[in-house]
Amino acid sequence: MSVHSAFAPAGAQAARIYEHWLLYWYVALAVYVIVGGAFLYLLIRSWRSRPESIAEPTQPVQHRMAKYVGASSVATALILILLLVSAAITGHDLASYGQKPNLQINVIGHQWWWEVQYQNDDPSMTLMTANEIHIPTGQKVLLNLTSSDVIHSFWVPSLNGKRDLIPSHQNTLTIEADRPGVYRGQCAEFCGLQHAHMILYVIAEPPSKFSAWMRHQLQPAPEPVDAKLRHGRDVFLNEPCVTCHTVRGTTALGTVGPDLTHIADRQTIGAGTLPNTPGHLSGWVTDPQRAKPGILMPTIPIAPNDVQPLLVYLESLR
Amino acid sequence: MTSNPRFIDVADLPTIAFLSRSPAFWAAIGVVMMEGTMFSLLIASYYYARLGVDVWPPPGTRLLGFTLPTIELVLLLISVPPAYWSSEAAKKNDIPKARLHLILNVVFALAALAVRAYEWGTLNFDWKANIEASIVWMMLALHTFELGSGILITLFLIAVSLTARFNDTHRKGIDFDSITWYFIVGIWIPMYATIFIAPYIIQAS
Amino acid sequence: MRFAALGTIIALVFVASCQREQRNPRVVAASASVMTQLPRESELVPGGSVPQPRISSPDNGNAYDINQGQTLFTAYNCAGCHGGEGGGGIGPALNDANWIYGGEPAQIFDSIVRGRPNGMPAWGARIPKDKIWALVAYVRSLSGQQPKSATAARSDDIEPDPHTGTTKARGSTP
Amino acid sequence: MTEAQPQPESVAHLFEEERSALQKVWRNPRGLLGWFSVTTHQEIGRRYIFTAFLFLLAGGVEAMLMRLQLARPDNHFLSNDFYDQLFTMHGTTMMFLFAVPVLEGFAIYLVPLMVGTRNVAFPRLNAFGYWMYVFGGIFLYIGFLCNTGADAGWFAYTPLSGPQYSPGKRVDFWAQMITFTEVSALSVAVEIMTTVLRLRAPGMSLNRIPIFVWSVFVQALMILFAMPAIMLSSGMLLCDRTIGTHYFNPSEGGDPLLWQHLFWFFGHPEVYIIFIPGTGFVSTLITAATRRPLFGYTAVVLSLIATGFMGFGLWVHHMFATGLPQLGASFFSAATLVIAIPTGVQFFCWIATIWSAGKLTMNTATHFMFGFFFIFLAGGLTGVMLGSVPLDLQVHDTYFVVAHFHYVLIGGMVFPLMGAFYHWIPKMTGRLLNETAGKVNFWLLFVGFNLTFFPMHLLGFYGMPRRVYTYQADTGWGGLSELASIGAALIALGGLVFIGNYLWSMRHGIPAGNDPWGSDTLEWSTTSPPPNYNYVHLPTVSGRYALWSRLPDDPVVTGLHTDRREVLVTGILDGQPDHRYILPGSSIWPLLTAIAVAIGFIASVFVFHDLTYGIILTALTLLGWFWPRRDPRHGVKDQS
Repeated sequence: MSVHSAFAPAGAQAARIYEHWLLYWYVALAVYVIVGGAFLYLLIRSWRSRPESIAEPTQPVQHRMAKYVGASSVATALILILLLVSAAITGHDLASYGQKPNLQINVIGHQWWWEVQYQNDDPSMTLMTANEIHIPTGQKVLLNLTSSDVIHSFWVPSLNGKRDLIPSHQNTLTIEADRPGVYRGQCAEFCGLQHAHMILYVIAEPPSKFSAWMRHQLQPAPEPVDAKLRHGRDVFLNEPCVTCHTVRGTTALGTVGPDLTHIADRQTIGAGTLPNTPGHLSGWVTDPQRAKPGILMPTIPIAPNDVQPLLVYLESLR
Repeated sequence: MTSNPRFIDVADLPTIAFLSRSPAFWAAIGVVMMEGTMFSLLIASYYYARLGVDVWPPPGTRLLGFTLPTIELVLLLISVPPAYWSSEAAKKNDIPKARLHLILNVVFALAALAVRAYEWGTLNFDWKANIEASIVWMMLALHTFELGSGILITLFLIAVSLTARFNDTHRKGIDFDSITWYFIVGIWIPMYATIFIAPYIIQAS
Repeated sequence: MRFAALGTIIALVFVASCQREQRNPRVVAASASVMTQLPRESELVPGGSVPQPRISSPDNGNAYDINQGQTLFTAYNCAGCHGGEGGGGIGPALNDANWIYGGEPAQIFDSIVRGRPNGMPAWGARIPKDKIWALVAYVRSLSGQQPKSATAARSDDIEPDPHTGTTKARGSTP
Repeated sequence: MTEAQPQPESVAHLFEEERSALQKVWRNPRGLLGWFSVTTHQEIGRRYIFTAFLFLLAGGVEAMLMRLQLARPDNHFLSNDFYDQLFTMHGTTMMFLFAVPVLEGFAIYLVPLMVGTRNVAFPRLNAFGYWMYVFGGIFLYIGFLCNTGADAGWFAYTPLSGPQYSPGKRVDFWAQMITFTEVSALSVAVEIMTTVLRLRAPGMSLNRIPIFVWSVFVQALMILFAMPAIMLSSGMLLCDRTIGTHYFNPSEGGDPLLWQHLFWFFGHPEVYIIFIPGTGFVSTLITAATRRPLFGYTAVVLSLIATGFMGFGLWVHHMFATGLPQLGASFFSAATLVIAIPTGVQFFCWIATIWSAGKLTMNTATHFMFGFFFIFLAGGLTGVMLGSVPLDLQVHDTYFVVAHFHYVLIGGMVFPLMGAFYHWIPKMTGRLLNETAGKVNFWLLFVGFNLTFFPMHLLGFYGMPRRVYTYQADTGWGGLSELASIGAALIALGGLVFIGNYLWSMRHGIPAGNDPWGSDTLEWSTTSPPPNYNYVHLPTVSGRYALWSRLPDDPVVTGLHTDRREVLVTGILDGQPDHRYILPGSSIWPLLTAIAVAIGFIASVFVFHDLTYGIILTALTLLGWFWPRRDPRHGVKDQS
């Protein structure tokens, strides 16, 4: 079960924003109770007492009211200054959290999936994956955000606020998870037909587990070990799949769609559209437009006796 | 109105007034406010676009010469005093004088328009070249449209002033025309500076 | 209301072009049998000329499909040979009226599916048919053979401008 | 100026004579052609209001369809393609075709009555503006019915709305509709500004202008500065899409963010353009309900002006998530919070007014006024939350924002508008609306509204982005969404009661008389509905609350010609009579000009250069419009 709520912070930034939110919430509640209460009081007091004549309030009443309006206005200004200072401090804190990141990840928005590139000075250690971002807990992760088509917005509410992915702009966002867990995120800027299904998961793991995952992901896809898998691989390589997808270790080098080298390790298919189960995978491969109408992935007529081996092959890409 | 009469009789008041007393003036001000905002935002967009790229003008456009545009600007500026004199004459109900100045105004304006047309024809890029080209074309197109409408209104007023149907409304029309003309010329100054002069200053990054 | 009559008339005019905006991502079978009726590349056949079957693309004039074709044109790197917006390069230009193998939809379809000598690979096995039709629709739009109201005035990718070589990256923000 | 001596014996006779002369001069022409030639402000204002309510109905139906789709997770009631069109049409309809035009309609109807004149300053421009609005709306909806409904959201961010990612003509229709409605809004703004500045009744100095008039005056000024931004940017978008310019194309130096800056430079003031007349309604209703002067008139007026001014300094707070430099963000954050102060001042003045009065007429209008207080207060407070950059980054573009702006716009504008409707419809039609049905209407709307939109605050925090056509069951958003959909059904029911009440009351309602509320502004001194010339003798004003301070022997204006449409121009500051001003009569040319402009606009969507034909046609129709007539007294032109 994944966490997806600004009320359930799992990282320093989100926690800081949550604290800040509490201040705003209590202030707003107090103001609402006081001002709303005043209206309610007036409503009850004046109920069914029709004004009979037109009259100007007396001078003392006017003075009292003027004082009261003045005081309330000053109080409003003071409260706003308090809130503003709090916002500025929080903003400053959030910015300073972002310094000296331990890990840098490029996130590139596509209609409608997330391309994820783990940066490393050693080119053999750079890793391409999609729709799931594994991060080590307790470490600051700097995300370099950009887009290849339209504007998207990266938002994992339990970790931090959102930041837009804008073509030709380079934005950054730092996230940090306190504890292991799966944190759901979703594109927050309307980006076209499948904006609703542009979901990503941030999977926070203890550093040791994260490094193990990283090492495993850097491996190319395993060679098929039996005839059925080989059949499946051949289907994959001979059908149009390779035009768009990469499976490292094979001749599939397409870059239009997500990298599928370790597709079976991911929790979902189609950027969070479906859970990654054999049944859903089968449905997805044979008719992606059914679950996610409008995406670029076409419906490919695969011969019926080729489907099963292909699925088995994809399931083997761990 | 020192006493408390039952009536305020306005029958003796005039039926025409000029400048800020006239509703037409406020229509002109409304036009100036909205078009001024539009042109200002267009100019701001130009400099905003400049911030986004390394070299200016961006590849695809070249620096423009400013001899012809300066001549055009001078012609436009010369056309302003006749516009003023025509409105003054209209206020005094001196129609022949107003007409004379309207004609002077429109002659200079047409000359400026001709220079504009020639110079536009020699522009070395179209609107598809890059962002600068797009904005410059928009500026030229919108301002030339303004210029053209201003000239047409003036020609219309000249034509009416030659007929017997010229009435007070047209005197106010001349007033209105002069105010919008000041604006059309005035707004061209920053646009001229932006299109022709600024690229020399802001080309280095 | 008096507008009703006016509205109806205008509506009738527009209904004709409604199909232009249709977005049907699940077109599959429309082109299934097309391969068997492909036109010949040359009309010189033994026994005199055979009337050429004129197959119009199912995507003709549909804005969404032209757009899909445009996306795929970039995605499949067609521009690598044919130039951005079909301006030409290693491969022939696609935005003019010169067609080596014919400019009818079926002929373009055939060129993509089977490939052509001197470099054009056969994409028939690599691209599903409905996407090829989308490419056909787009390629035809490059030479103005699609309704102007259905084609994009420009793409957001780099124009094939000789002066422009690189993407001008904007300043990064914190 | 001369001071005539009262001549009691002949007054009644003169009065009748003048009335019949005015009736003749101000009569609206008959027949179909005549119907299209009307230029009186009551008729144009009523048409604006009626048309805007039709669009409200359309926008409401769109909203109901969306709530049906979102009531359950993984719902397949609507396709994603259609859903995208629906929410774009909903937002566009409500902002451009309902909210602004309906307020303009009220302003056009009420301002000349309230300032005591016979018509707006430029009646033909007024008619032209209305036709532009109607054509723009019809154009957009014909597109929608032909599957060419815009689908890039009401703020149509580039590059999604650009040529590459929005194929077809959908966004072009949208962008051009904007131009139509903006032309309309700008003409109304010029009207209102001039009418308020120069056509006020003698004695109505600046400090005696009714608050509602002040509010629409500030609105008009804001329109003049804000709308050009959207005309420019939608024009740029249209050029990008049709002739391949590069304003928003990053690869040729353009910038998608330029769109956002230009759009929100309009878009944020737009919110205040809608909200400020709302507060004007409230201030008027509160005076009528308490029968007391509004406490702190000067403070309220200054607040309106300050809000209008500051409204232009906050557009960037819609763009915090785009990664602006922190200093800039802080400035706009501060500006966002500061604008809460003038609104706060208005709230305190309203409280003080009711407090010092101690009594209230609890009619339907008052109900809606209190609905406004409770709803808008919440919307204002969530607005303050959105002003904080860190909080905004969490809830931006989520259902929290959806909740916020519905609290602000429905709370701040629709509830006062409903109150205003119940308040002024008796003036416009001569019949009171049914009070019982009115209260049922209020409670359905109030409860339905809160049920619909309050849960959305939570949905936002739970991570639900706006503009998703569906959501998965495991997100846990189902329950609250269902609640919201139930609330929406109540709102729809409230809407039906409202329509029913209106239709019933127009036939069977109690006759209103001149002044059913004992209100203070000038329009209540004339008949309901008012004659086309508003007042037989233009009134004079001797106090801020014109009717309350009126004495039986207060002077009226005489000496205006009754054989042509003539009004009195007065001084801007003090309202002293200045000169007489002849208004044009009925004319078909505004309609013809609007048709010419529409031809140009619509043709240019398909072939951009066809705009030229539109310009030529427009020039010809304008020639007809301004063609010098033989008779200088053009006010009495034929009344056929």
